[in-house]
Amino acid sequence: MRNKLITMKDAVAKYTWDGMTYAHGAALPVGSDSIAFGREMVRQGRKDLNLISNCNSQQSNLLAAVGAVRRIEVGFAGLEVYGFAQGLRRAITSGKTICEDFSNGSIPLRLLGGALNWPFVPATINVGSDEQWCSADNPDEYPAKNKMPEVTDPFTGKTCYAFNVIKPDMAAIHVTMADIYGNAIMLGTEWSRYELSRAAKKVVLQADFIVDTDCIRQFPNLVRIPAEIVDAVVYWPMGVWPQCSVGVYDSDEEHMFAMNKALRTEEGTEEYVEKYVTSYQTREEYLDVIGKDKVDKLNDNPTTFLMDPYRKWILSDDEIKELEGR
Amino acid sequence: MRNKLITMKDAVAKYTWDGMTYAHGAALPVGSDSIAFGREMVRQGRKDLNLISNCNSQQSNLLAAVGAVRRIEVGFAGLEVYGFAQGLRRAITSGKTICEDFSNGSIPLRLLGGALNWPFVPATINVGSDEQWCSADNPDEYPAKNKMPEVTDPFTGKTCYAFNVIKPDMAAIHVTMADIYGNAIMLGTEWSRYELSRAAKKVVLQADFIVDTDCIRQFPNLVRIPAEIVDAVVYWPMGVWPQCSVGVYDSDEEHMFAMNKALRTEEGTEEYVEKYVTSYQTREEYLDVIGKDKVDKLNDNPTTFLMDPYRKWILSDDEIKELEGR
Amino acid sequence: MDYTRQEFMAIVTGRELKDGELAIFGVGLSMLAGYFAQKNHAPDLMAFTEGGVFGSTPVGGLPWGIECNRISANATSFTNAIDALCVLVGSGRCDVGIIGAAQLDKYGNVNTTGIWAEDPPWKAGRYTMPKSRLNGSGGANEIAVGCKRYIIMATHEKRRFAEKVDYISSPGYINGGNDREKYGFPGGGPSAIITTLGIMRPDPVTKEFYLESYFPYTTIDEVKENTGWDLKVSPDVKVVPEPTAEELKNLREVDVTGSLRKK
Amino acid sequence: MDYTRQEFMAIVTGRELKDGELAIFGVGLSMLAGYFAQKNHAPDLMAFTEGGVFGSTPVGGLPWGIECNRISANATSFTNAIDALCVLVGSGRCDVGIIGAAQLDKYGNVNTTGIWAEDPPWKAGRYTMPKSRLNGSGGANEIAVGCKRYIIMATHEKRRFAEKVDYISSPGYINGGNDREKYGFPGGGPSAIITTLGIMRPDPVTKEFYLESYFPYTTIDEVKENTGWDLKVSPDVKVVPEPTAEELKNLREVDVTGSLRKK
Repeated sequence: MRNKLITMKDAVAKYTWDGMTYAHGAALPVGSDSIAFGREMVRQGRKDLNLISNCNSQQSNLLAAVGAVRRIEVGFAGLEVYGFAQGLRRAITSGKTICEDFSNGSIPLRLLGGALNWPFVPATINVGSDEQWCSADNPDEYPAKNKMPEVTDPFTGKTCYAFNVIKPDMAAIHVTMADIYGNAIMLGTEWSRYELSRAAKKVVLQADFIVDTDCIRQFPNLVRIPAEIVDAVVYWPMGVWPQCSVGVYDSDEEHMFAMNKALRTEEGTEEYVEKYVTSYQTREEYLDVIGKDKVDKLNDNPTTFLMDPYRKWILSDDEIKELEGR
Repeated sequence: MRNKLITMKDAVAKYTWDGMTYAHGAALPVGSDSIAFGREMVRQGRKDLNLISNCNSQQSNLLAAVGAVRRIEVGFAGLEVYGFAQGLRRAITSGKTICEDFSNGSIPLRLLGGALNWPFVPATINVGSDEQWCSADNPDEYPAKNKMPEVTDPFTGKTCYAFNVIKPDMAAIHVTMADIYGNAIMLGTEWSRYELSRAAKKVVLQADFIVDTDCIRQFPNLVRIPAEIVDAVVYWPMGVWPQCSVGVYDSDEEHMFAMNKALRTEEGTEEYVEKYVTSYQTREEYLDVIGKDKVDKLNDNPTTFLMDPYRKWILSDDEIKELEGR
Repeated sequence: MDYTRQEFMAIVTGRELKDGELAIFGVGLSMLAGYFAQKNHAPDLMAFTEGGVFGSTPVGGLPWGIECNRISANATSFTNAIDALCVLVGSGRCDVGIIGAAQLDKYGNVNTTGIWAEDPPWKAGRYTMPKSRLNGSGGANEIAVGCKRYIIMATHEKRRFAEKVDYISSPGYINGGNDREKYGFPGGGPSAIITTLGIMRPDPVTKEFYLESYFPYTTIDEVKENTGWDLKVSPDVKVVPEPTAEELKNLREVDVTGSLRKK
Repeated sequence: MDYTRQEFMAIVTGRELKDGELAIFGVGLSMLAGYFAQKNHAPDLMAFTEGGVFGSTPVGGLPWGIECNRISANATSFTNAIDALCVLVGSGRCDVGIIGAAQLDKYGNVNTTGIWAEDPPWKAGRYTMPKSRLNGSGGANEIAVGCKRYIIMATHEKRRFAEKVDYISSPGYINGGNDREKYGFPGGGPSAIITTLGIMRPDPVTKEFYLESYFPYTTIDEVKENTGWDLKVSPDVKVVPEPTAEELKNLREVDVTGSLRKK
């Protein structure tokens, strides 16, 4: 098995391109998402993206705010208790971003259908709702006939409905731990990360910790994303900030609100990007941008005990630097 | 949450009946299956069963050998390296048991379809094979039209195929650990136990160990079968014998062969039942039937380290007796 | 008794949940109502979120999301979206859910996707961008389709209570009557709309929501004035019993950060 | 050189596997061939079983099954049947698989389900019980449908090598030509039949298997005599190079219990 540890910069340069169908994963708007990966995409100026977001998160909010999103498929476009996602909302309302609405259950089912290479997925949800009848891709047709078309159940002859499947070009998936080969452990809800890892043509992991493979062999049932389907592994501590990584750090309430407020306007977005996206070069500088006190505070939360069984296998920053880019 | 720990005898009496659609789970013919539960079904004389066996195991082999199986749906009818399942083979060849063949991938997909309450499951496997054209339920029709009927892909207009879904009346599922509420952890391949736990109308767990709920809260990502969907929990050590429970005990090579040989004939089956099915009343007597030396030997194997992280939460036999039947 | 209208709404919603039921809670108000029920009168209420977070109770305040650390700290199982929303909810297995609404109509359809300045899509015959873009259905669509029954919670304001919603994000009874059957929904539909003013129930035949009871601090006229359709009133209309001291105590122990106490 | 025919067959099968490929192995012979390749010339061959057991190498002897302790002791991931067989194999993602055959035919169709005394179902027009009931397809159907290519291993005996199999458990090229396209199979079909006597390959157009090369200890005539259809022979037919000492050593390190050495 090959060492797949590479730098964030290299990962974004190699696995993303303008116009691609990019999926991020993504445990809901406040949880584990590969947000640092999204920041790097902004740094490298990616644009014209077709975004697959089971849920919006601060990553899609940011990418939409900077105008990088041509189209988004989404089940939920908000930030839960933090309100509407102002960057995404502005992009949709201004017509910059086309938004094709589904629900939180149908996006992962369509990813599963992609993973299974099915022609379609039976639809028993979203039917009879405007998720079925409104299509941003075909706005002139209401009710839309082809977003969730009819299919006849061959066993009963009844009319049913179907979803199309999703196969993203690439998925950047946040995981709690990975080894250098790409065996990954997630703590907290998987949300749709399992389906995403199988539906995407390429998979890049963003990990809070790099662990020795002995950890993987001790807990193989936790390894829901095996090395066999992973193309690259990026180590990026606090990479979900300002959202939370269950077992590791909490969400940063203050920054969640401030970031969302900033993304509401073009000016605010520019300022935000300058301050929190293009302001660092290294992981150390990134942590400085967050601030040491803040980092410590967020790492002291009621879920940290969930990491206890794995701590002894965590590689040090120096060991990781040694392995990166080999 | 309710204590669901009950005795094996009560579990079989309460959750099984003649003529039912019974599913057992089941990590392949040599791995984790609720075999002790099947022995108890034989003890209580269950018959006329419609069996859902992703794979045959020594449980379906035994149930078929005693003539308790009216019909079986199966993906694989053998015992891997241990050869043909002689009890099941005899039941099928003699016409006692109708066997509807699928494959190891299509049975769990059909269970998933049942879990999702779908009208059908798109079939991209088993098509063009005699799994599609041969139907034991409709033997006069070859090629069978309705086992995996045509369905039109609404996106392309192409002809595709469909599986029907499975919703067993009850599933008896082997798990490595469970708490008294039914939160369960499996070590080793899940095989189709996740899908089975969701597709079945009732779920009974057969566990090697009963653990404190603190263990569950330490490893929630391992709890793929949560208490919310479980009806009863049965503690039965060595309950997969003579097959293996990964992380706990190895398969008993000698007994695997001997059992299979015995089930080849009616007389052998009678003798086997007398010696290994009706010969014990308690868990202690069951272990005596296997033999202490054998138990010790099987528990000393290269996977036992997989249990290490959980050992401190295992409840003692006395604690369990105290909780049973409350 | 000193309580806010939001608190009353949460308590009345909580009263709808029964011990031993399997329930799915969303974030915010609905979660507070649910955990209040668990604490107050339904200790064996089995709750999970659409993230597949099972068996937990919030720690340290109102969760920021259904996956956040406050709801993850003492979970007994973490699964995933398909498991929670499709396998347990969309399939028809879950007993009860609670959803919110930005806009709702007399047949219990819920809109959380957008508000149009002029003709909404169903009227315009085309899908234009909304004036005000909202969050989309999230997991509420699955709850609406699949839960055996579900409760809609909403602040009672005329602009929210429409004759017909601009966009059906989560289907209630659609155009009324047996319309749900057309789509084979396994769930029974909304059993109540609980607002800051009262409780509405669907007519058993037409499925149009009528006023069943109202809160002690309002009047039937005020409720009707704040409803965007010609609200029918039950001949047996009652006043909803005030929160008890015990109920308020239990709610506030759940709502430790006092998010419902802001007037 | 002292080796058994089973050992030669395993080595020749192993030679078909390339470094870096994603491969699925079944139990028994196919697993030995696969792990031999990993040990001998393809260290980065990524292997998993249909149980979703990833990254392991057998410990303590030939595994009894694809889920047993001998294959589970050093796994890096345990998932499940849908993941392995449907998501990774049936979808067309997996590079190569190896399956066995109780009976096979000139188009590479494999029967592992039953042998009929008289007319098999396709001839009889009805599905009667077989005289000899076999195991069924297991996961081989998914491998046959989905792997980019796969190898069939079988002891070369006339009764096994039929003009047409009694029952297609795992489809090869069905009736030949482009027949696989009818069903939209993502996989390319069987790339080789490797037997105890030689290697057969499919004709690029008709998909009928012909003899490409044979083992040093046999003859073309012997191969033809042991084949149930009129076997075509490549004009460039070759003799397969004997196992090297290195290959034998590596195979025997995998086959620690010597299951292939029984003559």
